[in-house]
Amino acid sequence: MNSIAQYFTDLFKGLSTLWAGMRVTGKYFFSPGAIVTQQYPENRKTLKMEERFKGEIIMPHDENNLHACTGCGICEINCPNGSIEILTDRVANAEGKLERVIDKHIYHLSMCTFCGLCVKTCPSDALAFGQEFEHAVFDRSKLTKVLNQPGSKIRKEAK
Amino acid sequence: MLTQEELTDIVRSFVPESVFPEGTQLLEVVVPAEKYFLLIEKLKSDQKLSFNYLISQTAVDFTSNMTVVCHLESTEFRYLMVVKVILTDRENPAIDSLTALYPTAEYFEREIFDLFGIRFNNHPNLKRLFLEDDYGYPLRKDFRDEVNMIER
Amino acid sequence: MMSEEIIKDVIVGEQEDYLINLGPQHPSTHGVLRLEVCLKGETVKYLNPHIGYIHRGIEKMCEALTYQQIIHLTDRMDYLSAHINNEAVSMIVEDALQVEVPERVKYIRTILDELNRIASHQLWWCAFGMDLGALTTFFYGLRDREHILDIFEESFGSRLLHSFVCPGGLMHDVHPNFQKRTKEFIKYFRTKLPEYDQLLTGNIIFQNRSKGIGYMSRETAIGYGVTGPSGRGSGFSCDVRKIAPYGAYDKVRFNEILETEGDVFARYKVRMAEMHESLSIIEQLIDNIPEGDFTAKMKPIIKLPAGEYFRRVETARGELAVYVVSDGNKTPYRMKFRTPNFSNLFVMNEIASGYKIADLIAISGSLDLVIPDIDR
Amino acid sequence: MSSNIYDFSTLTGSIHTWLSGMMSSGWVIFTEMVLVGLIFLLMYALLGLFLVYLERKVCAIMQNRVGPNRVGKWGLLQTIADLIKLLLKELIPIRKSDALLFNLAPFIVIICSFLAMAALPYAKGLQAIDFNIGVFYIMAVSSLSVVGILLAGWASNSKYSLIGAMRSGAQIVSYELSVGLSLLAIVVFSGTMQLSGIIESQANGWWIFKGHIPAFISFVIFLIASTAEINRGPFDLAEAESELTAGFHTEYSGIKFAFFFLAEYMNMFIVAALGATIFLGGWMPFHVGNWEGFNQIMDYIPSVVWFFTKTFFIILIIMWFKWTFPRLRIDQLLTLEWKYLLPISLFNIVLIAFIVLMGWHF
Repeated sequence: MNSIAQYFTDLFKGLSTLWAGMRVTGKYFFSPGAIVTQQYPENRKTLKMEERFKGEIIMPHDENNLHACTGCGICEINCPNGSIEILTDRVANAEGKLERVIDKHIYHLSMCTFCGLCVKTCPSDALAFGQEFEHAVFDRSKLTKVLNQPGSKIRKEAK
Repeated sequence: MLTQEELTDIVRSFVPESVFPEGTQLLEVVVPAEKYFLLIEKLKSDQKLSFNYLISQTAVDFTSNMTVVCHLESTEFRYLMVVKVILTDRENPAIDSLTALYPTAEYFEREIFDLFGIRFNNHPNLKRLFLEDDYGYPLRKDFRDEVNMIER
Repeated sequence: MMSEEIIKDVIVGEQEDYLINLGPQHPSTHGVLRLEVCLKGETVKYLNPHIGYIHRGIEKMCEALTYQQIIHLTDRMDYLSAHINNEAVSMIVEDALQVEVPERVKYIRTILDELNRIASHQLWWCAFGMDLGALTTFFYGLRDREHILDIFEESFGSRLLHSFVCPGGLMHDVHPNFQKRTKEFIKYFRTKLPEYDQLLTGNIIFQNRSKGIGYMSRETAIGYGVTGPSGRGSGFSCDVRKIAPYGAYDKVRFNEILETEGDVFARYKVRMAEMHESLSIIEQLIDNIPEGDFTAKMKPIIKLPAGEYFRRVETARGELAVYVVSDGNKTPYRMKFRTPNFSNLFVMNEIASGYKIADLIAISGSLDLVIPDIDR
Repeated sequence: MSSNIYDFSTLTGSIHTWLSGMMSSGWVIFTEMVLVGLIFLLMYALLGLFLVYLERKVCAIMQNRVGPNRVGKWGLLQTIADLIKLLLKELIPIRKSDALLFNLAPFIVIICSFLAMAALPYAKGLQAIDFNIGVFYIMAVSSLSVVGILLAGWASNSKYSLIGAMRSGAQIVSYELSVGLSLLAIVVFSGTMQLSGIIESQANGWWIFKGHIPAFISFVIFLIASTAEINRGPFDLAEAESELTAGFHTEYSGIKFAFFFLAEYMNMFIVAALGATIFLGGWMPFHVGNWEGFNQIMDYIPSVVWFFTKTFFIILIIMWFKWTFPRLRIDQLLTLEWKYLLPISLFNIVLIAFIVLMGWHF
């Protein structure tokens, strides 16, 4: 007799646990407001990345097309993946001395792991993280970027 | 709780030849290869120690020798001990397997065999774990791979 | 010709053995793990894990990188507890150089550890439900995990692999909103956890699927070195946070969750309880973050004194031990990661033999394997 | 009882007379068969596509997602796009598979579900063939699809497929009993196996209300057992995505896979329609005792609408099951059948027989 009672209590207990689960899914079925999906390409206009978002490495230029990179090469040394290459030139400055300036700051996005060491170690704060995240391209060579804009010069700090 | 000195004394009573290097972070003991299995068996079975948990087993290539390093813990008393064996034969290093004591050692040893080429005696299934059979032993310091390695 | 040879090589069992390859591409192996399973009917006779499909040689790569650069590689071992892995390497450097880390850093690191642990357990919960065929759990778990990832993104700029810890402290300070958003998350997640229980924990089908399955005794757990929630489900007290407290763990009160049944359900219960426990740890710390610097003073080039260093931390999956041999250079001479999943994987043959193939999926789900952590 | 104003027999009758005026009786029958076949084919495809769409939407909303929403308004054309994709896909032949059986299996599965559709009464007077053993016929035909599944698993030369097929065999053979017994309960109540007869007997109330608690128990058992019979979650062991990748149809591609997929959804429709017909009064409107006004209003809703509303109600319940519960293990599946469902339904039948004998039902 006891076992029969056990049989039915098991059965009803089991059914009630099933009902508890169905209540959860049922609740969400009738509350479409709980939908969390973002409609990505549609919301591009309003989509705002966090200000610290690590999208890519950029070199900020001001309105006079000046940047802060001295071409010291610390970022190149610190990069664990070899995704930064710096080509420097020696150019005579106003006093006629040869001075090192960057020719090209080459950044291989395809090899970058966004560890942030280059940005952190840069002594002149010339590098920063950009917010761009749509990096898909059809040609891998497009992922190799030159960070300093053509014709840009190093910003001379007022001493 | 036993102090470091007491632990040292107990280990020395098991294997008189054992050497205790100074100034190490954890208690370290260096034993000859032939006494290695014996020591760890005693460390595990001794009631006062019961080092029953093999945290990790690895090897280091010091170019002059190969060193097998075992980190042991006693889950009961929380002692930590490092057991080291120095294998001077770099060409054909071999050492006893701990598989009989710790099942997990089977896979640590396969990994060591895979990456260092150290052979383990009495190992039930000594096959390479990650790499292909003819790959070489990459964690040895003299390993060179012309294709995949970039020297900086 | 070629394929025949491979087939011959694979079949090592007896003639009547019914061998199937679970993986390397299989929905329930959560990565590229191959389990060579021998079946008798539906029952597993034995199984043989094959790994190495994503072996990247992280230990070898570490020998050519400086300690700051190694951090970003540890992210890619157990990517679900990336922050905790980072912390392990950072702490070993701090130990070796005997740098005193500011209190603020310790607090923040501990909070982030626990957030990372919750995020990892959430992902485990969704994937485990999905392994057992309850597909809806996947989306509920991910929905809630998104809140943690948003907190991460705001502070670190990345969601999963945030190399946020550096030797001596943090890369930069946390975002001003960090405290507020974390508290909001705790409040939110407290309301969602009962739903998890209703949907899966209490469910009679789920309980029948998980109770008494994949029994692992305490001796087996210790012998195979199964740590983390999987080991604690068998009564193996292996929480490094308790054994050797690091960060701010000595300043908070929390319980080490231990279950003694040793089956899949026990491991499940440990993880569910750990989520509650982690929430309470964060709650104790979040209001008391001291003001101060976010990093200790470190030299730009870190050279560890010659010697050997060993450090253990508790990741979401178990004990991560880092062993460094330094010869005084700026790169380590040898770096060994004792990763939790490596040991957790190989207990599979022991605990899954004799159960059904559907149980095998439940067992491998309950061990919560992350394959890159095994291969390294 | 007021006669139903939406009687399709007048429409079908007039088509019949119109055709009879044009050709001899043999040709009339032939033309009608072709017409009916075409209509069913069209309905089969459209319903299948709609069910796939419905399933994706329902599960999406349950999971806090949006579901398909790019192709067409609200994603309505998504499944059609999927169908075109499947049609264009390569049919991959499997090495060392039994080509004949491998290609035959999807047809067996789809023909079985197609056959079962013929006997369903969609509305008053809208039924392709009204057998006097309609319930029996649908039961027999729908359980034939297991042959197709077994063949698919066997011929694929894949271990996953074989395990899936064997599971499916064990599952369908055992759950067939419970489905049969739970339907038998209503057959006992109504005293006929003819589907139109069963519907007529529910004119003054559906069996789920008229048949006291035993009918309700039968209904629950029918829901569970039929979910198992059509291999849907939580009983989808034959496919068991996380264990067997896709079970018996792992190796199928393109349109052959689409056949399995479509048949699965149409089987769901068929059991839901059967449940609606037998327990919820089929196309009969909802009537309450003596509320003449209310009953009048209910009669104005076309019988097709009633039928599909009830069917989709049951389909929603079956989907709700799938998206909530974890999957059972094979031995638990059989335990559930042989230890719980079968004894309960046997006892239920005895109880119903007693009730009918005493004349306690309405």
